[in-house]
Amino acid sequence: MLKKAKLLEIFFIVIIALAAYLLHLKQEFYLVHILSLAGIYVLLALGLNMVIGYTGLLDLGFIAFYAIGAYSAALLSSKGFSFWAILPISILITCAFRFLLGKPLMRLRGDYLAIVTLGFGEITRLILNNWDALTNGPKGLPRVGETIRPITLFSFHLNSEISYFYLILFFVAASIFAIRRIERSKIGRAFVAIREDEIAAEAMGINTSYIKLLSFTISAVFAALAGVIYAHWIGFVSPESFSFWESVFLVCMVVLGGMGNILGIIFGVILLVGLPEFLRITLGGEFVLYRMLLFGLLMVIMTILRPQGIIPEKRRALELKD
Amino acid sequence: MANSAIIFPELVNGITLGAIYALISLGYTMVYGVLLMINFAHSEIVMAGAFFGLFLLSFFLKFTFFQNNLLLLLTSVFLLSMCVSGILGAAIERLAYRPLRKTNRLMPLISAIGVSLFLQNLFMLTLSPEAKPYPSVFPAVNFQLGAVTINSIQIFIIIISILFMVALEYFVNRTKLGVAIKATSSDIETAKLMGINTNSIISLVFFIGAALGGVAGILVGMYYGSIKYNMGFTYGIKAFTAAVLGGIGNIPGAMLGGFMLGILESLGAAYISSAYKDVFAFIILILVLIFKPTGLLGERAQDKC
Amino acid sequence: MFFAAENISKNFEGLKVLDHVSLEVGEKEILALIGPNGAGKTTFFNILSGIYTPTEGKIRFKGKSIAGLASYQIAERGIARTFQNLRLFPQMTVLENILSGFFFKTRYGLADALFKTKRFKQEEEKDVREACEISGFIGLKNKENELARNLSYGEQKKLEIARALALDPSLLLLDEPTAGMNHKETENMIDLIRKIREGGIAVILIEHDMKVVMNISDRIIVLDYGETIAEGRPEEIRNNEKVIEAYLGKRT
Amino acid sequence: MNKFLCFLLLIFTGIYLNGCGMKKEAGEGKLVRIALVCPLTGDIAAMGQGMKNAATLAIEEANENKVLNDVRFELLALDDRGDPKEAVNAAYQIASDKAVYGVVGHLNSGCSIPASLVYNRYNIMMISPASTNPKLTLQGFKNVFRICATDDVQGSFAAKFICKNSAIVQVAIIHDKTPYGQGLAEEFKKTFQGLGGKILSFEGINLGDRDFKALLIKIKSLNPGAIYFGGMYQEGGLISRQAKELGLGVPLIGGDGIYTQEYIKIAANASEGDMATMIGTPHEKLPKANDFIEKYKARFPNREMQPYDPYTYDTVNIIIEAIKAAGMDRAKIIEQIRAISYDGVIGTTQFDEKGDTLNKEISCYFVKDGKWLTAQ
Repeated sequence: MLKKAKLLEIFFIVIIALAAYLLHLKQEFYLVHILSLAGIYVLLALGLNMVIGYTGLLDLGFIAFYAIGAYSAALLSSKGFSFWAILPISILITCAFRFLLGKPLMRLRGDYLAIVTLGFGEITRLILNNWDALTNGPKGLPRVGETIRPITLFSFHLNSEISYFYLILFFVAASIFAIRRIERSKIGRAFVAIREDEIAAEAMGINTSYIKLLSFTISAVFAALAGVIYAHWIGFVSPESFSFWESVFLVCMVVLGGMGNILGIIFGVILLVGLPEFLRITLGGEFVLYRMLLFGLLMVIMTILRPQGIIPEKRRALELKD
Repeated sequence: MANSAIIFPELVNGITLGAIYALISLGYTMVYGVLLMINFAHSEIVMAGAFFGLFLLSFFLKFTFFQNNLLLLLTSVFLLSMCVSGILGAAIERLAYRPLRKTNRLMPLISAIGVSLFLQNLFMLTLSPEAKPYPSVFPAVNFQLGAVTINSIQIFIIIISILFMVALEYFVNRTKLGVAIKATSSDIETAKLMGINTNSIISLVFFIGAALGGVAGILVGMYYGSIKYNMGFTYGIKAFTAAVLGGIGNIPGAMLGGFMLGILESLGAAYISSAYKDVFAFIILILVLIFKPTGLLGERAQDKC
Repeated sequence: MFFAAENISKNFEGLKVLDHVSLEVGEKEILALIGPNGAGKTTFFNILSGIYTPTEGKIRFKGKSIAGLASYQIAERGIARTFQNLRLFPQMTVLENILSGFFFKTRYGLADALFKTKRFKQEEEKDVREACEISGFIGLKNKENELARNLSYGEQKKLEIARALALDPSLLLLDEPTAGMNHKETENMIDLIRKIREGGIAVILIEHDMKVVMNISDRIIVLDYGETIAEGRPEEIRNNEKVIEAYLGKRT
Repeated sequence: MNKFLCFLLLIFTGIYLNGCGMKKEAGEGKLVRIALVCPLTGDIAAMGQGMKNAATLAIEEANENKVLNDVRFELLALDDRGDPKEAVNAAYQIASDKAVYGVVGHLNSGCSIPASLVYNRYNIMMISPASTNPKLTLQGFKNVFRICATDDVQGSFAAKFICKNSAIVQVAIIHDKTPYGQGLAEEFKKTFQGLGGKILSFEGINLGDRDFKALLIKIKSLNPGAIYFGGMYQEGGLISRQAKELGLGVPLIGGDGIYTQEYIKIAANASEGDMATMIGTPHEKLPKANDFIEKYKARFPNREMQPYDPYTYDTVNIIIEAIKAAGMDRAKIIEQIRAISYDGVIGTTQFDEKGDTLNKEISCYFVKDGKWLTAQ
């Protein structure tokens, strides 16, 4: 059974890759671009899901770490580092921030934690906007005369839209793979136990503050990954891209799609990123104006009628050993 | 650089700002007291209140009768706008929070964020994405009290806020309904057993909080001169900070927190940096929540687990 | 002594909930903690399991002080508990609930999980095997892959004990294990507790059902208003006037 | 899960077929699209909506006058919400649309710069009517133009104007930290100090702030003769209004970002005497400009003209002009624009090596009785 499911997934990824290639051949760059964008959001949503979906911590400032990833990449790239060198450095930097900022928060109750993370998110944005010496303020990075170097892979320059899409697809697949493994280990079970009942989890010998911090820190890996790719892909970062409502947008994806379920998350992203773009083409620009209104309404309705999301979490049956 | 040309006007500005924060934070603190939830959508009620006030003001100002009678104009604008905001607040509770009362605490918060997103976009789409200028009803007159200059709008805002806060204190402590609110706040189950209709009390709390938030919205419009669909967020988060600073769930605490935050922010903007002025509020919020989550006047030592 | 709590006091906002309560448990002993509602029994459990820190008093377990340790550290040292109102992980399967108790004993890290190392496979396999053993022992065989919330009430109670047993404790704290059970389920539970004791585990239980208490306890301690009012073997407690008064006084 | 994957596949096929459908439409040939990308929603939507009106007007005229036989021009107005990510999305949408031959936009420099990378990759020309960040044209792209002067020209013009025409020697500067606002403010500062004036303070604010009282109290204590503001009308209007309420009755001087009727609406009476610089010759002096205003009023009777409307109008016409000369060839159109000399409503536009306009004339305007009037 397991094998079959895996084959199906690989088959599906290949289909997406092929379809994207067809779009590329037909010069539908916009659709390829939207696919890449959805990929970035999947990375972010996967990271956020680790905190909200598995561990049950509502994080309203997740976008700040995406910003740290993107900014550190832009800074390093203009200093001459290559993408492959930046990737681990940025991830490390982002995780270090996440760890240090997260450490004092682990004692806080859920709703307070949400508000404090919101505060961190806004402080980060204000610092990006005001610390001109480092971040160049609202003017964004790279500065005049600097550029973000293109990504090279085996002396092959990634510069077309489709190559970025493949890069993103690769990282999305790798992330899903890694998250599955974590999910199916004692660490993943500890995350969920904390979400289900923190006091009981602690009574079962789980060091909840430590595990929560672990979840918090691991999630930053995906934020950093998304940030680094974004900076290289778009070639420009500025504070407008990292507002509070962007964090809310992400929370929306996770909640609507299905907390704790990877397929649900992907579905949430498609619903919130892909569908509006799809409708923009078919129904015209007017619809796009109403999308945030609709998402807000959907969030309320879903929490009341179907709090588990469109595709709810499903616990995997373990193979029994008697 | 304790320059009196700066420090006194900044203090007056801080107190005015603080009065507005205090009014808004009452809504957060009362709701938290009763339901232990952060009413994230309260900030949008402030925004909505400001818009209701704007409509009423522009409508009434068409009549010469009101133009000549400032007191009557303000009374009717404030009362009507309070009613509408209050109903909006109670309606949000009824539709978006009440069905979630039995779930874990994050669900109402997520729902509240949804409401917030919805209301902001509703106002943006139906009215305008642009800032709307607020009519100035007051002649800006400066008064000199010793070394302190204070203008008519500032006096008005401070008086109105204090009036409402005193009225609320009186209502909560001295009336039967107020005592019922207090009882519900201290233990909702016991209050139910005592025969209090806790659902109506909760609606009432939302109504009062929202009505005061609506008043604050109008005051913001009057003080700063323009309002906008996304103005609520900043005031909301700062008022929440004020509530936390004073001790969430505690009405006098919210007032104290509001005034402190207003003054801190005003002085911080003047002496440290105006670009970072919003950062101060967030830093206070984070520090208080981490190191003294009970706030300055908070009683709740530990939550029941 | 195997386990000893001395002069435990706890104040909540000036209110004295426990006042110098002491208790000792020997190895493989079953001790019952009884008393009217609000006597402070559950608070006492919360202190023993590290959820609250005592305002005053010492707790020694296997010769070492454990007062002030975090809840998870106490669990690691071998004191497991159940809760008065079920606190399972409802969205997790029965097996996963039991596996959560193996958390600190399972010897692999994040890297092992990511790369599915040999150690990861061995440890996981061992854990699942042991968890299945526990579920068999407790009587939840063939329900391993059901979600905890889909179990019947009685089964959920059992699962909570199974989860506690996964910690491989030498002391088990049971908070009203038979509450809400019918006659037959209660009988089963009594057998189970005896079996657990025979496995070498000491038990402290809070219980309201006097039949159960008299039936299985070696010793009984009676609390009222946060104070110990009586202590002794079941037959001694049965006729203790103070105890009768405390109960009758409450039950008018 | 199988079901879900099938569902995903279905959606994907849907998008795919949809894309094909779009292509067919583009294949008709006679249709020429000119894209306009600017914020149609969000904080500065008023300016974006104005640009859309102006572009609509230009396109309608071109179709009516049959500038090119057998060619129907169409406006493709996209919203970037002032968000760089949305701007890039829009850029790709344009790049995928074979019928688009030119882009007018974007408004914010923060959007123009990342989007220009995309246009450059797909060899589509863009002319920004409003992005003033020098970096835009310093990237070395052959396809990027701008029709407005960079920040430096306006800031120094304002400084010179004040020194020459008023007795103001002390100025406090506020800017909104955007490339535009801070650029203006820095140029003003440099020139003003060079001419012997004194800068009392130089402070940044955040876009979207509405409370400037604390800052203004401090500025008031310094006794400035004027406030120079680098930024847009929303913050500018509030600063002017709040300053006068605090008894700081000095004029506010700003750039083209405050030269709009919205500014006067927000600042109300406080705006009397405030000053703005604007790129281009005052329209009273240009017959074409008056003509444009008449037409605009007739077509959009209830709309106030926004500052970038004349630029947008000219930009669209420049693109049409280039298409007329070069035909339907994206590369040739770019070459054509490099060489163009166009007489429009803002004067004569020609581009230099980098793609910047050579038309650097600036005019000054004052608020009088609730209207912007040309300074004499």
